[in-house]
Amino acid sequence: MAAALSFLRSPRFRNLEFLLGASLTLVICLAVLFSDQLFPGGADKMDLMARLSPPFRTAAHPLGTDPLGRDVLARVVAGGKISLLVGFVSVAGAAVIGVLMGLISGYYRGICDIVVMRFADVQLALPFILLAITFIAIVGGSLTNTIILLIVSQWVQYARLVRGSVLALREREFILSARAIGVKDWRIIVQHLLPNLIGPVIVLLTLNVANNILLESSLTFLGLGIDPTIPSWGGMLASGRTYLQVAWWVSVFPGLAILLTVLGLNLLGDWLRDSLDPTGRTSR
Amino acid sequence: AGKLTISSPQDPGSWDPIDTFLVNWASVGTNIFDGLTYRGPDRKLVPGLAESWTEMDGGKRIRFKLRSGVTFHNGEPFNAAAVKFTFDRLLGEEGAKGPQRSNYIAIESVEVIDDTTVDLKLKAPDPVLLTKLAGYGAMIVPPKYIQEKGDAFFNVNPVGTGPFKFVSYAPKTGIKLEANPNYWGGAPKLSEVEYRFITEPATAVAELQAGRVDVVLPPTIPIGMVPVIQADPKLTVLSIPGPTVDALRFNTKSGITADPRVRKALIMAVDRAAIVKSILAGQASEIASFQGELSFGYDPALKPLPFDPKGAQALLAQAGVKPGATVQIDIRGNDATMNEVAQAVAAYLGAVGVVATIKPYETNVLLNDIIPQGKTGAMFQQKWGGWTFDYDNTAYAMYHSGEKWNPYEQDADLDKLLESQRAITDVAERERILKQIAHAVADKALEMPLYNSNAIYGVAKRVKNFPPASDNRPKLTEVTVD
Amino acid sequence: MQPSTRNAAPTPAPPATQPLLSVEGLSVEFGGQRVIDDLSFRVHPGRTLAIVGESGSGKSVTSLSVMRLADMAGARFPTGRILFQGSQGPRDLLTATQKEMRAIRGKEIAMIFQEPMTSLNPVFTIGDQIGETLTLHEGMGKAAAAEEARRLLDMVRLPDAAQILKRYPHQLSGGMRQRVMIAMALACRPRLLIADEPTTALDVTIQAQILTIMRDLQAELGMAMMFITHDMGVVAEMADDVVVMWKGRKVEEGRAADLFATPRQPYTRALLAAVPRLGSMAGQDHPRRLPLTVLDGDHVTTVGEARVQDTADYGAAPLLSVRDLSVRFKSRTNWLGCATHQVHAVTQVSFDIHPGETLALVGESGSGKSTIGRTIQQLQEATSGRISFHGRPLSEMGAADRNRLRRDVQYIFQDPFASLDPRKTVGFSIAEPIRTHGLLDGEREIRKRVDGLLERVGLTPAHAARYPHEFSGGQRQRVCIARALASDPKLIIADEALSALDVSIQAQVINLFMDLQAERGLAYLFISHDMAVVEKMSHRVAVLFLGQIMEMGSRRQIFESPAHDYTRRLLSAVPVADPSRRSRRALLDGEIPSPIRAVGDDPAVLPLEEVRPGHFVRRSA
Amino acid sequence: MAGFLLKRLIQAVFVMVVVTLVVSFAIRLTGDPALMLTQGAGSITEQDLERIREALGVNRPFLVQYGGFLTGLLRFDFGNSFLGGTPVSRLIADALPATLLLALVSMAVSIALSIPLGIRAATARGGVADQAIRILSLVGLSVPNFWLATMLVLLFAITLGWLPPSGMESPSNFVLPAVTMGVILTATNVRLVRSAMLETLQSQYVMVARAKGLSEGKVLYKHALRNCAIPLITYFGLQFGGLLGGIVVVERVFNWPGLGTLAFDAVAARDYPVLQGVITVLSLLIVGVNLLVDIAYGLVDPRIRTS
Ligand SMILES: Nc1ncnc2c1ncn2[C@@H]1O[C@H](COP(=O)(O)OP(=O)(O)OP(=O)(O)O)[C@@H](O)[C@H]1O
Ligand SMILES: Nc1ncnc2c1ncn2[C@@H]1O[C@H](COP(=O)(O)OP(=O)(O)OP(=O)(O)O)[C@@H](O)[C@H]1O
Ligand SMILES: [Mg+2]
Ligand SMILES: [Mg+2]
Repeated sequence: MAAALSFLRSPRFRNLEFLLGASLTLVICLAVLFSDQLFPGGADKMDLMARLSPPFRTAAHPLGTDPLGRDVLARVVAGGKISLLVGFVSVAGAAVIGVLMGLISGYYRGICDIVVMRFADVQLALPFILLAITFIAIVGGSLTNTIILLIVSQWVQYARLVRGSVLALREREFILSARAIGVKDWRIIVQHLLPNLIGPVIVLLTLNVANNILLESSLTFLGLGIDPTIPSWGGMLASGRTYLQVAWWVSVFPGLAILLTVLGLNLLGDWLRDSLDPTGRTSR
Repeated sequence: AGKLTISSPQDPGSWDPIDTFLVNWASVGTNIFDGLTYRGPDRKLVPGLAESWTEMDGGKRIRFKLRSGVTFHNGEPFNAAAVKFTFDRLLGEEGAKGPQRSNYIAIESVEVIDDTTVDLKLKAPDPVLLTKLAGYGAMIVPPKYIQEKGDAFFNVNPVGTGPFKFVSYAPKTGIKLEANPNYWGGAPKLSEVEYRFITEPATAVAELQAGRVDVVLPPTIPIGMVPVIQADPKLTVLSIPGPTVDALRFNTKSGITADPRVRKALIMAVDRAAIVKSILAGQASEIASFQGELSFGYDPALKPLPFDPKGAQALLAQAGVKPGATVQIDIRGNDATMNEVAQAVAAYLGAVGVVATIKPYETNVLLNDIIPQGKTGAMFQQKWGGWTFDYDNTAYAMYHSGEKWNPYEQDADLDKLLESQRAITDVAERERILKQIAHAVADKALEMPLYNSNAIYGVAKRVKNFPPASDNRPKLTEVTVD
Repeated sequence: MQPSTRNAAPTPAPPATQPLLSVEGLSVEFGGQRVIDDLSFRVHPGRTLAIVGESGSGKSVTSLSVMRLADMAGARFPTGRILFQGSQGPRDLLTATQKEMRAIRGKEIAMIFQEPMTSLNPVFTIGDQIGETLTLHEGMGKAAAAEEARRLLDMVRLPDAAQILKRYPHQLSGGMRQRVMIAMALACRPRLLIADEPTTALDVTIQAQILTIMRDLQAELGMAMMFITHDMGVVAEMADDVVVMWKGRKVEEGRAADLFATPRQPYTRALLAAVPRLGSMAGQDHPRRLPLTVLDGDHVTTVGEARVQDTADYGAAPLLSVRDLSVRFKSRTNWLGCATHQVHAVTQVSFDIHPGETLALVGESGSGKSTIGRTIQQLQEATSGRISFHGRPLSEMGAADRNRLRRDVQYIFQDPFASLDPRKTVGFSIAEPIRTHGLLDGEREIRKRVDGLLERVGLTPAHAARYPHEFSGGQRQRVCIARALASDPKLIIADEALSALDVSIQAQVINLFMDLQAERGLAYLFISHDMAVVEKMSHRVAVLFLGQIMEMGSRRQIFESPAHDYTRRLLSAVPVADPSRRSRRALLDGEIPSPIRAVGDDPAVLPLEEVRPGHFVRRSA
Repeated sequence: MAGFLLKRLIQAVFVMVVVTLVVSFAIRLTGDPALMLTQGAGSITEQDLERIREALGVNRPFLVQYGGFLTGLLRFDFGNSFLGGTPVSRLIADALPATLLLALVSMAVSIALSIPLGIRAATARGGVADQAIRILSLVGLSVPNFWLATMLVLLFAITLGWLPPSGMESPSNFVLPAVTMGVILTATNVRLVRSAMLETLQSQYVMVARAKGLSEGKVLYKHALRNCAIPLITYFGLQFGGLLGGIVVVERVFNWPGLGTLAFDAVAARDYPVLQGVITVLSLLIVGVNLLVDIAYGLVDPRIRTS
């Protein structure tokens, strides 16, 4: 125990962090990518006679079955596809738009800044869930729409974060000295500003992947989800909720999957931020 | 004596009988208001505020003899004038703003004969009218009170003649009632009733388990939680067939389901009995037409199509549907049970080579846009439950050309049948026609009938004599609590 | 103004009393890395021990170790003792618990830190922060503490002490804050005061004030002082005894007078040789490149040649000429966003720079030096006035010409670390001007050029792949110079380019600057507040005060016959690296006046008078 | 100050107008309230619907309706709910305190948890406590709120029977929802406090405070914390704004009669006036919170106050 503790304390833990994060993420991504091969046809195979059978009893259903008698393990693995897709694509979309907006508004100030910031105000005054129900009611619930919704409601976070960093960075001497040399604005933005503010953005990114996987489940909880035949962690979690007292495993295992993914991604994200910073000085 | 706490899933917003169509209004309203007639848990029509009635003019006039000595909770006397006021209001300007009016348009006028006698003059005979008088918009309201206090006040401070008097109402939270000792039907045994609005099923069940709620009204309790309540020694589940039926209806106009053989094949491909048994845990019964067995017009002789995947495949092949053909099933996104049922259906369809996708919609979008506009997938969920338990109410809306709920099918024969029974007051003849309609619909396979779900009440064992009404309108006069 | 010499006698010998603090064989490690090794020294009551050494030599770690504050940064102490004669008798501070140390800190040993701007907590009033120590250690009530705090502020000669107690740190100037820090440190009359570079961040005039105050208070309170600095001038002013540190070790120790007169160790000798001394160039018309004294193993040798730097070509037309330049900033605005107050950063400044010439801009902090530089570099819009290059006014140039100017004029910032992008290799940074202006095609060519530049500034091509944080401060400044040279400029604006460097490095970089000037006929606008360096480097000097030029002339004119009061004051405030010439200066009380004025209330601009050919002095009011 | 307030006011009006405009327009795309009201009615004719629309006033052009809404606002009149005709102002008056209270208590719980934990993590940077707190916060981040809520209800309300599972009659009702929200918020806040604290701990004045002999508690909680306040307050302010409209799910689970539920039900029922009213109040609240944040800046940071 003491040995383990002192190991945790050692500077090598940072590598451990990477190892842990990378292997978790890798295992999850591989499992999810090859879910079809791992469980051929398994995620959808229904057996109403074997519904809600508990976990750890049979080899056929190591994690039990859901209310339709489908294998929970297979569904958890297959469910990662949608969850990770929603998580990654929405975050990537929001980050790209937000970072761009933030860079422009922070660097050029003036009218761009005013427009973007007022947009942000409006966005902040619009509660997500209300936006979600209205949006889904208008356009219908689908994977694409869910992702668009998440992007629309989250780009502001990145824009604000980036704008703040840009405002601080743009007065820094290395930016000034690039300007003094006559470096073009877009080059300054791409080559100097972007690399220097990407750290916090990465952290926000990894946090938001988790957040968005969970939001997908909140949407399902509120009846605004996507096709329930396509397994997704959020969907399983939300629909398994009524079974918590009789069949905990239906929602606990997808929950665990989310937890492990979040852990892996965040460990990896923190490590990535640190390793992107050649000075190694950023606070972890 | 004692207090009963009831969980109801929704706040109707107004307690005025003419303002709403919500069944949750009726659960409460039935204990505050009375209609001229009354229909109890046994679904027999019995006298309410009217002691008796006679049909005249070939069904175009009904004369009611009113109960005397009845007063409203505010002391105002109940009499013929109140009846006239009620219906004038319902059919007049005030009623025009609300949805209830359309149910009573058969009434042409109300004529006061004397203080305790009143005539309803009808434009045409309405076989369901007497039933409709037992609830909703036909509840008798106090004229003076409403005229004095105004409509807005009445909305949130209802006064009726019923067994319980209104005490207080907190929007979105609950409504409290107390016993009306002067109730004409005998003073209720309870002294207080509180209805709490709890939307979230799991929360309602948790409150029930925690002993803070005595009764959970349908349709709250999800099937998945029935065993939880059954396992609790302090609780019990009362489950009786209700009016609600579920079907997956077909787009009969376009796509593969335009072919009746395909529709039949799809019905045969799905083991509905197994779905009822497992997913609905027996809290429903399989149906062959879009009505439950309590419905007027139900034909026990009509049997559901058998589960026959082989036959289904053969039919599909016959119709030229290749394996891998796709259908989309539109459902209400917040209907957890249908969510599972649709997935099971999709799995069964998959077994015969039809790939089904499910598209959840926000309920109101599905009901008010997708279905009426004919924008559904090949199949769409239809949930229906008329508190009148009359197949006409369902069939006319579902199958008559041009009806809101019937975006696809146009069948002159069916239209004629549907229209013909409406004018008939002969009960047996009407029933025959209704059965004929059901058979016609089944022949054409216009829908995949699924099940008639039970009304599931979660009740604490300390509650005695609770009448689990199938129409979700339990009258609490006889209920006691330990 | 003649410097009056204070008791020119050598400092008294250490008394035979017990040392107050005695550090014996101290080693300090951070995560296995030893940064202090076997360090021993003593501090006697009533005397000042100066610890000198280059940046990173372990001075701060030593002082923090005495306070046992280094623990919080993760320091470990494998060997040594720190014996302190406290009021409770002697004890080894290294064995004390943090709880015990808390009773000593602030009470018996107090400390002043380098950065007055960040040493005070910005969210508490001055009164609170001084009072806190008093309530903690002296158990005073709030009122008593406030009264005592006021007395302490009087003691450090802050005017209007009662007012200042209610103010917040940001409302005070750097000098005032440092005085508050001193007051705070002295609140409980500590036996030992540790001052870690207390004046490094301050202007010379303010530094002179602070040093005087500290010296007087030490005498008054009879406390011992451990004075940490890298400035030999300050050591000479303050110290009785000196410890010289190098790479975590003690190199030499002794009495200040002896050490300055006869440094024994080669390192000390090299260090002293590198110190620029004001007045060392007296009698010479041109700046001189001097050979460097360097440590070579155990010996000191001099390298490089001595050469007169007569590169300025006054015959040619001025490269840059600035006429009546004014720059103002909005300071306060009313609710419509219109300015009500303005910072008059630069007011009607005119000068020329000729090819091959170094013009120095000197002045205290906030006098507008950087603003002038930035305006020339087009980083800042001028409010009025004209800037022309080769006779062509900037205002008449098109975008392309203006951009070309960014090639011909290069800017070197004060902080070499801040002016290099931390996420780019220095190779990238040096190549950036070449790429930006498309000076060379092909990666190979660029690469070669970068390598050549690195070699020219004394680095190796291998350095190109490194990141800024992997260099020392001096190397980083060389990288910045290489970068500035990359586009083959005609004028380099060096904004405090030497201020952040150690003296020995500074000397090397000065020589580099001069060599480049000789080679390429570069002109410099040399912005500095360090008079000694300016004296060494520049051909002409302009003295700036509150955005206006007070005096301008050749180096010799300014340093040997300063005509303006302000110039003289500036010169007299510079500490002289010679204990035998300690001066007792007239204390300059008061602060630099604020350049912020209401709109419409423009400062009076008195005319410049030419007192000698080329020597201009602003007439005083 | 006057200028600042004026600017804020203009900003607030702008935000409110845009938000209500967007929401009012969008909600009208989602469906017809007349259809909603008549759902379940046997046969409804287009005439019936038109009558109901007329009564609700939704058959007029959108901009006329919106203009009516705005003029109503000037009289603090949000109109009446389509569902039962209760004045929207009354519904909001009932729901607003519920939401505000819950949000405040949750924030308080979260702040009370995250500040000591964040500070602990920052001071033990890289150590066991730090890692543990970081991992715990990640666990918190990966739990959906409704799930946590259900678990807490199962444990504390049903199994142990200590606390009521839902409703809002007594202080004990606050515990579960506030803890749920508090825990979820803490997961993010801890990280925030930690990184703000790490930065502050580098400052010289923290060293100075230690050199004075102050206890670690005073150094951290008095000197350092106050200086982290600006980023923290900014973030907490944003979070609070988000909370007001964002606790729909938790309100649902705990049957909390708050604004979120009100708005959610209003969208579901196409109850335009209620939704418009709620959104107006919410956006004003959020703008108000931002204003409070600005004022709080001045309170914690004299540099802002005095310039
Ligand atoms: N917290 C720390 N962790 C690791 N190394 C440290 C730490 N603090 C100081 N050092 C190292 O100890 C050495 C001595 O540093 P110190 O700050 O004492 O130098 P200094 O002489 O005060 O320099 P300067 O004049 O720049 O203040 C340096 O090499 C530095 O990198
Ligand atoms: N961007 C700006 N906005 C407002 N005021 C400014 C700005 N830049 C400089 N100032 C003010 O202009 C004055 C001159 O500043 P400048 O930086 O030129 O002084 P300096 O002589 O270079 O001082 P230092 O030696 O401290 O660098 C100062 O009072 C400063 O506060
Ligand atoms: Mg130091
Ligand atoms: Mg400057």
